[in-house]
Amino acid sequence: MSPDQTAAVVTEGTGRQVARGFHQTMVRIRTFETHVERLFLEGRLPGFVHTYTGEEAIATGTCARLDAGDYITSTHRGHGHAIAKGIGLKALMAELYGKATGTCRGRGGSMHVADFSLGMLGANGIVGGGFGIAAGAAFSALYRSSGQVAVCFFGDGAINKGTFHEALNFAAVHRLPVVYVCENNQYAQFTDRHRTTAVDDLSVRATAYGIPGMRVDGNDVGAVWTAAGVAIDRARSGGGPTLLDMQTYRFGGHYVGDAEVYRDSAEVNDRKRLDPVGRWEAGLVSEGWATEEEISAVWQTAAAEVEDAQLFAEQSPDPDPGTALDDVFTEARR
Amino acid sequence: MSPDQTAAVVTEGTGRQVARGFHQTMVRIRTFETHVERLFLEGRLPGFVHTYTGEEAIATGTCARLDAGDYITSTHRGHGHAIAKGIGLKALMAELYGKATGTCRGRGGSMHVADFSLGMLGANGIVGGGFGIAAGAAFSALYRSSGQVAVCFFGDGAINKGTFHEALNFAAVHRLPVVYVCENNQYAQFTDRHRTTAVDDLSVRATAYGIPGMRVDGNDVGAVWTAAGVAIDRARSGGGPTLLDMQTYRFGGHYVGDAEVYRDSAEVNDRKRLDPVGRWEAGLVSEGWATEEEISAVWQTAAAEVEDAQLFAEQSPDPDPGTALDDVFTEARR
Amino acid sequence: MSERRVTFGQATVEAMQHAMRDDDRVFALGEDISWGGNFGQFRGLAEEFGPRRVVDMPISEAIIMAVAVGAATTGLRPVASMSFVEFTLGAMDEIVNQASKFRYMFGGQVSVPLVLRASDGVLRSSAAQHSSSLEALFAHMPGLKVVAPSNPADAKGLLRTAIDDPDPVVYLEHKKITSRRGPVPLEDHRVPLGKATTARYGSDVSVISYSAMVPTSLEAAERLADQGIEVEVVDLRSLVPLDFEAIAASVLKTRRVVVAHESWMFGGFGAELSSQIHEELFDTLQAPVRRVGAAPAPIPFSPPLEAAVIPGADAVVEAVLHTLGAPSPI
Amino acid sequence: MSERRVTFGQATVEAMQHAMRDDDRVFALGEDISWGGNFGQFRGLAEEFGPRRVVDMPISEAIIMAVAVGAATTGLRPVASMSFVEFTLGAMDEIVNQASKFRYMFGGQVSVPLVLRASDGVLRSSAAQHSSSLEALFAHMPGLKVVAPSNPADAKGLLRTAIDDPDPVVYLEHKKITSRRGPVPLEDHRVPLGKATTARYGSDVSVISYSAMVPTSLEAAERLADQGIEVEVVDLRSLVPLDFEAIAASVLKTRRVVVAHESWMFGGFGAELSSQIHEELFDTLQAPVRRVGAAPAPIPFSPPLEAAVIPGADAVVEAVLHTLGAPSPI
Ligand SMILES: Cc1ncc(C[n+]2csc(CCOP(=O)(O)OP(=O)(O)O)c2C)c(N)n1
Ligand SMILES: Cc1ncc(C[n+]2csc(CCOP(=O)(O)OP(=O)(O)O)c2C)c(N)n1
Ligand SMILES: [Mg+2]
Ligand SMILES: [Mg+2]
Repeated sequence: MSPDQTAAVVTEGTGRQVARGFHQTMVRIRTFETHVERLFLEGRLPGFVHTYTGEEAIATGTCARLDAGDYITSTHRGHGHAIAKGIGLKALMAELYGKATGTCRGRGGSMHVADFSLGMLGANGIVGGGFGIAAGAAFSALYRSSGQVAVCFFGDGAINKGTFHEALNFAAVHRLPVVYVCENNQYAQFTDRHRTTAVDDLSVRATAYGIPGMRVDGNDVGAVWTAAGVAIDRARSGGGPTLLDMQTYRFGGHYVGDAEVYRDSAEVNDRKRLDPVGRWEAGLVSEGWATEEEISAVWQTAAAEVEDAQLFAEQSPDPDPGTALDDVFTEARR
Repeated sequence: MSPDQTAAVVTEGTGRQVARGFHQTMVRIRTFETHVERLFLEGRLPGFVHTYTGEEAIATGTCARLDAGDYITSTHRGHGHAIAKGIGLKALMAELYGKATGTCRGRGGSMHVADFSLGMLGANGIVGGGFGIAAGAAFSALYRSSGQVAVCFFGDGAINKGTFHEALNFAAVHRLPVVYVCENNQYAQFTDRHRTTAVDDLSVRATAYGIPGMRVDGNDVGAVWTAAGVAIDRARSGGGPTLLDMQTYRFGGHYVGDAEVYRDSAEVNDRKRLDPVGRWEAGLVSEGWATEEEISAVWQTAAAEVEDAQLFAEQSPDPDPGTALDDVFTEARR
Repeated sequence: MSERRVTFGQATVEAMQHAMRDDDRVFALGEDISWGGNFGQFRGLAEEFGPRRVVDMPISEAIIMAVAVGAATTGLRPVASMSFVEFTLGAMDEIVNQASKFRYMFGGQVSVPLVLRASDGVLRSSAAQHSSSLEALFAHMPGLKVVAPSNPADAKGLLRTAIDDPDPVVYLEHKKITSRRGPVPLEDHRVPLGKATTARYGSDVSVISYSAMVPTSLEAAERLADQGIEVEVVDLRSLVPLDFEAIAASVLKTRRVVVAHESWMFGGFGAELSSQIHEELFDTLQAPVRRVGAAPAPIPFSPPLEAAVIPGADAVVEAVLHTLGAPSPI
Repeated sequence: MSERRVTFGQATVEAMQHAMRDDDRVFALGEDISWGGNFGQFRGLAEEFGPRRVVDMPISEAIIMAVAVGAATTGLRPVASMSFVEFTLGAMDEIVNQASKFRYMFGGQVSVPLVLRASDGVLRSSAAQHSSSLEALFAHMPGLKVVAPSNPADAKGLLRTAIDDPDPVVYLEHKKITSRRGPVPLEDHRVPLGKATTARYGSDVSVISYSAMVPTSLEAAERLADQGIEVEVVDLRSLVPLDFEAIAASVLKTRRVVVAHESWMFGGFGAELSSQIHEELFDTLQAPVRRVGAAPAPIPFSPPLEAAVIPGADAVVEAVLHTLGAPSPI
């Protein structure tokens, strides 16, 4: 399906290379998630998985603005954040398989992918769990005068958690270097956000903390990149937090296997026409920044990488049950 | 000290009787609190107490708009709410003494005064504890089509609790008949609210829920009455919740015995010039709605009533220790 | 009474239906429940009772519980869904500081007739934040009743009774058994709170258990029966109030006891059971009470690690043999 | 080392001073702490270390703990004040689902070096929401260490060690003893986690206790000594890790045991102690372990009711006599 709109790939401060980089990251995420969905349905993965398909532009455009030392907090829908922040597909896939070679040595699984050395402070199974952790990381950066910034990704459902309010107030009082990025995919599990949330434009909630808020087309990686850039620069230069309401839509169910009785396929198909990957590709081609062949090559490379990751994960050992009680505390490790 | 300003006692919808009624209620609260402070310092009361002195106009003007069947939730600073909602001074005082004749049979004390038969759903020792309970009572009223309204009193410190956010969002989504009244006395315990709260005008937080918010002179009982009236009428007629930021100041410490190192006496004296009782008295006199003698008589009546309450409390029996395990559950009671 | 085989989850739906048909004050609130809830525990209720009585809540666990408290103390009978039991940790203030204390601290002037439903336990590698069992927290708090049924019939009967009850009841439904089937009365059905039942009779060792650990204990009992060891399995059903009489009756017969639950052994509810049994029946006991519970670690994702942390039938078998003084098979 | 008599609260301030002077990564956050905190546990720190390191937080308990987690996992060493322990109930998600699980569920890649300070216990009729002791909740959660000192010197030494520790430590300071004085080393002072101490030697009965119940148990021991009964009082100091060796050593000597705490007996930490002692030392015991704890009710305001719910020295005396088979004096 060709997308309804073409994204404008020419954005202030980017160029051909950056724009193609966005594309590569989005395709890697899309390919990983599509593959994971299949692996899950084939019964190869323990637990359950929430895929990021359709929302790739947000993690991609935002993380492209971050330095390696910057922090992100993630959600139950965290694979895209992990990839965009630099976690390798092998370690990520191995974690989804619960293998000893995974990012968390198989302890965490899909909902707890993390790599603190990359500033990826963890996918989190508690909705709203990241608000305060991101504020704490930003506080830490300010305390250490390190110049780091923290980005908190969260969903439109999470915005109604009390922790949103507590964290944004605290962050605003201390002008912390943190950016709150709402991945507003219109649903929280099975519930249309309008049924549980008092306002439509979530960015107005910034008003309650005297901070800037902005609604962004979250399916346009260029728009994400621009908005995130402004917010991250503001954070880094002492201007305090920003709230971004990024409009998007998840292509798949809430989790893989979701029967999706709560939304009709007409709606889903309609929203799929705003596919962030397709729009960006259309832009790249129309701008002459990539040929169709180059685009295919990106997909092929990603597919090969994901298959490698699967192989790596499947060939990796399970954790040794004898280590099951290690790492509850710091000292106890064999 | 004569107050700096005279409150305009002529307000739409009131008259001489209503205005004098406000005065009586405020004087009863002031007298009760002043007396309680002395009793506490004399070592007659167990526990600790937080007095409402200086904030009387808020409970008085608001509760005057409520019907007997309406609900309020209160705070750790709850004596004024209790009196304004109709709890008798004897039962209230006896509760502060921990006596069997208290509103809670001595189980609760100052921080847990309650009378559910009067719609007074309890003083609460947990800051922010009332937000959701008020929403629940309002939900219940709507569910039962009873026409009741709930008012949640809370402090400027409480507004940063996550429960504020969760409750206001829920209340707004369901257009619940509830009014959120912030008793903004500028401090939370020892901390100036500006040091912990990102915005000065707390009523802007209404924006986050798409509901009306308004700042009110909380030391002018007429202004309180007017604003509360609008909000309560709106709630009762299906217009949903309102957030009111009522500006006030507590004359005493956070609790009785507080050394008040965190604010200087110049500030306190300055704010005492806006005494809600004195301003109202000046208005009554200047309007010719009460003479100085009548005003003195109100104070004398209140003093006598409070002394009676003290006597009642002191002569009341302690609860029987044999009943200590009653009422943990509903069936077990001797 | 006519019985059919239905799932545990469906049995709870039936209890809700009976209660909601009988009494307009009963309503349900929780996230996504009009879609049936995460485990089908609310399936069909929205269709029958509509959005007034089946209320989809924002992701605001604290306010779900607080609204339940406010509604319960003003004339309604809320059944609040907390989905996974770990999410109650975001509402502990409301559960403990408010719901459990209201009646007592307000001098008995009000009751708090609410039910908190939460799914606990390990199912299919849900990892550390979606696998815990937290009954020890609730049971420690005066003012809360706690039930944890092990089979569909009790699931129906206990939920019905919990909704009728004037006090806050924490109703724990283990994820692993929510989809299991068993015979369930078709009619309205009540199981009293505070009454244990004997899931299997035996004379050698008593295994005291509840929730999903009951079928696990029965499995262990079958295996032990092959070795000629007759285990009695007591299903507590209610933790608070606790039916110590039933425990004592079994222990007086067997004089050897295992207490078994899936939650962490250290500081778990089994410690309370073990302590009471020792205190009251010290001279009866032929061996110390043996506890079975999870090892002290957050629940890991990896299936082999998960199995290493969580007790299964093996652990029960081993504990039973231990109380018999037999050398451990492992 | 030179000693002076200072209060428990002041001893904790000293521990903070040593830690904060030594290590710039250590900072304190909590409500009103720059004013010294509700019990003077932070007095003078703001003056010495300024607002960068002594951070007055909004009334947002969940975020106090979450910020501590975020800071602890990115290079700092937060000491988070929760003021009254009941307020931790508003931050249980952050304490349990995040702080306690991070290291394990992320595969050991990160430590969470934070200290949660909270004031617990009964003092002067503070009623149901300001009088509880919740150590049983924390101790049940793998990944949390829990300490509960009974005297100023241990208060100083344990807090210092807790701040140094790489893992989350729940530091419980009982309100009743916060103002009590005792000898405290002037110098920097550390008490290891997981090491009990003998507060009183005796050969007849062991009383295992911690926090404010230690002085209460010592008072009971004095009274019993008048009757010729020599009680040994073991002060656990740490609940997690638990020094079971020290317990066993005492029990092997006395063969009779009382475990005593102020929190509710039902499901309390004493149940874990009692269970372990029975399990490990069944044949040694001359009588079942007796537990002392609060009766199952929220803590009432009225002083006579409060006294009826909370155990004092009388309850310990009675329990000791009970283990000796003596008729109860009451
Ligand atoms: C505290 C908490 N409550 C409920 C859940 C169950 N839950 C998991 S995902 C989800 C919906 C989240 O919606 P949103 O924040 O919009 O994120 P999305 O899934 O749409 O990306 C819910 C309710 C949870 N994991 N944690
Ligand atoms: C959840 C919780 N956190 C902290 C406290 C301690 N505390 C009691 S009163 C208070 C200040 C409340 O300030 P505010 O809401 O402005 O009410 P005020 O006392 O000014 O009337 C605090 C922090 C508490 N009781 N509950
Ligand atoms: Mg969403
Ligand atoms: Mg205030």
